[in-house]
Amino acid sequence: MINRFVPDLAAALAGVSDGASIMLGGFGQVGQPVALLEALADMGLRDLTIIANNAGAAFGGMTRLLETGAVGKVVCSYPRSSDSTLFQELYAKGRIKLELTPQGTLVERMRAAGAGIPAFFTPTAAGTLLGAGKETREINGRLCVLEEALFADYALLEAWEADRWGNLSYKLSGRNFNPVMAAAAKITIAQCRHKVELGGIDPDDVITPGIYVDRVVHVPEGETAV
Amino acid sequence: MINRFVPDLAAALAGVSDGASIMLGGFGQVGQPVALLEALADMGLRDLTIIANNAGAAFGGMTRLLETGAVGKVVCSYPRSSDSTLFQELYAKGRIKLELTPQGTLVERMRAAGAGIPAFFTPTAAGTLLGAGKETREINGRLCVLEEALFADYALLEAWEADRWGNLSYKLSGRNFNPVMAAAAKITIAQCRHKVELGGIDPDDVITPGIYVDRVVHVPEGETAV
Amino acid sequence: MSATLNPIKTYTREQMAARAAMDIPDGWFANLGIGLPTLVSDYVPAEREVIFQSENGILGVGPKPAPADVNPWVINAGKAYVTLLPGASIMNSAESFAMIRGGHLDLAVLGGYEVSQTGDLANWSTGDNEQAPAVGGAMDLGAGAKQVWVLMEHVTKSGQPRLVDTCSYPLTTIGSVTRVYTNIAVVEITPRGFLLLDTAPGVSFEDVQARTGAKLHR
Amino acid sequence: MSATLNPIKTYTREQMAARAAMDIPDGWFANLGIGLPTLVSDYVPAEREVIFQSENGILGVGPKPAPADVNPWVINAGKAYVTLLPGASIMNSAESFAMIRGGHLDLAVLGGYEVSQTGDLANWSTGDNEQAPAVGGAMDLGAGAKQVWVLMEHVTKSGQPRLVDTCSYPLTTIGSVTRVYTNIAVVEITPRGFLLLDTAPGVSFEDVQARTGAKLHR
Repeated sequence: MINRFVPDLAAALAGVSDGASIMLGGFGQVGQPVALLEALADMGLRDLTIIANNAGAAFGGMTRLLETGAVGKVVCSYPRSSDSTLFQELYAKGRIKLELTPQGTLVERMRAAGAGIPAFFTPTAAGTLLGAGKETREINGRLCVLEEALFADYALLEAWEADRWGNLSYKLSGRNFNPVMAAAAKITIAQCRHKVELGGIDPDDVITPGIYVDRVVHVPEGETAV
Repeated sequence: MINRFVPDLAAALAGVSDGASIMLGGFGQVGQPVALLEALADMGLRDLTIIANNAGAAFGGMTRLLETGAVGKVVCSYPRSSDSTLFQELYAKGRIKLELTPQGTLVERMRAAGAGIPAFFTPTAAGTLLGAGKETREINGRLCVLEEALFADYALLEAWEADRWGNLSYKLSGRNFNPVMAAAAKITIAQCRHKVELGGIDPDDVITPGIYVDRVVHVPEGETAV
Repeated sequence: MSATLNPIKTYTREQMAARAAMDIPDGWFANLGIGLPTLVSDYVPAEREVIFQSENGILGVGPKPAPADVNPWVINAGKAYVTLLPGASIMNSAESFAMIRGGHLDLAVLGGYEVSQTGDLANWSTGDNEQAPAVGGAMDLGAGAKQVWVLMEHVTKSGQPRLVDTCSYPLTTIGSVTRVYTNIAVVEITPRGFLLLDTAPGVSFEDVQARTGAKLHR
Repeated sequence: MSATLNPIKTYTREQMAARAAMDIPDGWFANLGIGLPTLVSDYVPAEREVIFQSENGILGVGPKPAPADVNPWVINAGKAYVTLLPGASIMNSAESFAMIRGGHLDLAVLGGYEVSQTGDLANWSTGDNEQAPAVGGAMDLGAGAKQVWVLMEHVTKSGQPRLVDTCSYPLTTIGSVTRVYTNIAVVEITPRGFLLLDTAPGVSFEDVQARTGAKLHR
């Protein structure tokens, strides 16, 4: 019998080790796997690659991950935050690497990883510093760059509802990067607000089918976003 | 004020002319824009390119389109049907062209068209007759072919619910190719079973946002699939 | 070839499907090709939870409904009415093939004309130019699933082997078949070539080798 | 440069946003960049229905809620709480950027450092190597929307033109800006170069040309 639920955060993160690449769901304060991130920060890991839209912004567990030197590299589109300069300081000191990617290219590269597309052409970033060094080609009169699929060892997500197959639903802006990362990572770990019976999510309303989810931990943080 | 609803099938199909490329939603008997297809067959057009998974199978309006010689070319993955040999006969006589594409490549090419990806690499069909003549490249140790985005002048869809912005929902297997084609065509025309007030589809449940839809005609065919 | 062979008792189509079903582990996600492979779902042992995908956009396909229980909005890729299991989900065709092509399915069970000893599959075209060719999702499934099992008769109607050195029909995929279930044997594709895993009752290694177009290992 | 110029009265930030909003036709789908462009939505005439997209996955963004009405699950790309209009829809980030990059938005309104007479945009980096660069969705919006309007001060704090012959800062997109709304003028990018469409009250063609780094047409 399929049962993706694990008893606690430690079981959810079992096996995550030094050097792992980790996608973090969420956009801004919504849809972030806050409890998983806090537990990750407690693990004392090194040389992590963090892939997320706001991976350079510091908040909760992310602040601790950055401060303690657990993160060697960040792949993101917007490593800034109105309430923290921690990433900037680390970057200026050369203590963290940054792979900056346009947000649309970032998420399309994740989508490609999940969809079996090893590489694709896009006009975004063609002719700019962020397209420099990449293969280019003019297609239909437009300069394009070749971008590669972006995989990760782990994805940490936050869902609204989950069942034992690992089917997930999200709430409004909480959807964001979560369903895309679910398919792009080797091991996908979700924390969910609500644990429902199998069939509790209508077939038309499942956003992430359980095939993409390896472990689910129930973290009933209440109904607010953070 | 935005109002995508048009009064009848003729208004929905206004402007469709000889030589147009037309995507048809539906998989098997479910989610087909039957009324739009019947009305299209009545228009006496020529040299149409029909793009659909089952574009070679004959049914209703499709049979008439094929019989009357309105279709010059079909782009599909499976031009067969258990209850018709019409397409085979036309093809054998050289009266219709066929661009055969693996189903996943077909739908990914449509998705690419809608998503601004002019071309992508895929292992599907590499080293086979359907990959012959295409650019190939080995990526991560795997032979891939380069496939191009597939656009159309029109997409004809069937939806379950629609509102005046053109937001659409689908019912179960009726979803299939419909949402993908909506974004790949210059003009997207949907027939819907149910007309709802703006806001009548929950934001989390809109499958095709109205930005992809140009015209909606209300065709309350009842609750059965065909 | 067949004229010189010992007569043997072969599996029926249902037995072939049941033999393959026996080997699908609990918790796998699988897509069953149209025709013979579709039968496999009927034979999965009740205590195992195997989740079937249909490429028109269903994960969690259930059994055929009784005529009175047909939901006209639920069909599989073979256009037959099916049911949805609790936990089933609906996706559009692009998402469905992203699942297939992205390597997420544990298993695709496909029909076949020929399988080569290096795992090439021919199952979509006989190369007949008169007939309009059709491919459906075979190339995507063959290239995308983690395991590709082919369910087919061991030899053609005229007795020619379907497990061959090199395919003579146009290829569907290159090197992706991992196992073949026939009416007389279960054959694994290995770096060495065909490896006999099992036979139908009363069928010997020699019987299978005699009907196979390349060296059979054991 | 500024020392030799006639003093002129310029639009406030709010007036710049209002001037741009005036030109958005009924029924357009638009994305507003973070900062100044976000103000545009406040000034769309009430009788026009303009649908705003937010790249974190909302189509149909409504106004800011009163503090008591905040739904913590509804934020825009600037991480501010917003509302959903009736007819709003939610999508994931890949779908949201497919909408942007696929050319479906009628309009993106972006901030800018510089715009060249061929429509190049520089708005993401000052080229300062100490500061970790950030780009967000600017390159996708700039390359993807049907119309790209840039909302920026006409000159820098030190009086240097921002409408230039060739951008000096790192580029965001090449040739995709169609119009610039500044605190003194509305300038269209045409095959001939900058074309003055309108000015702030009391500002002359010569005033605008004097503050522009390339030839201004009329």
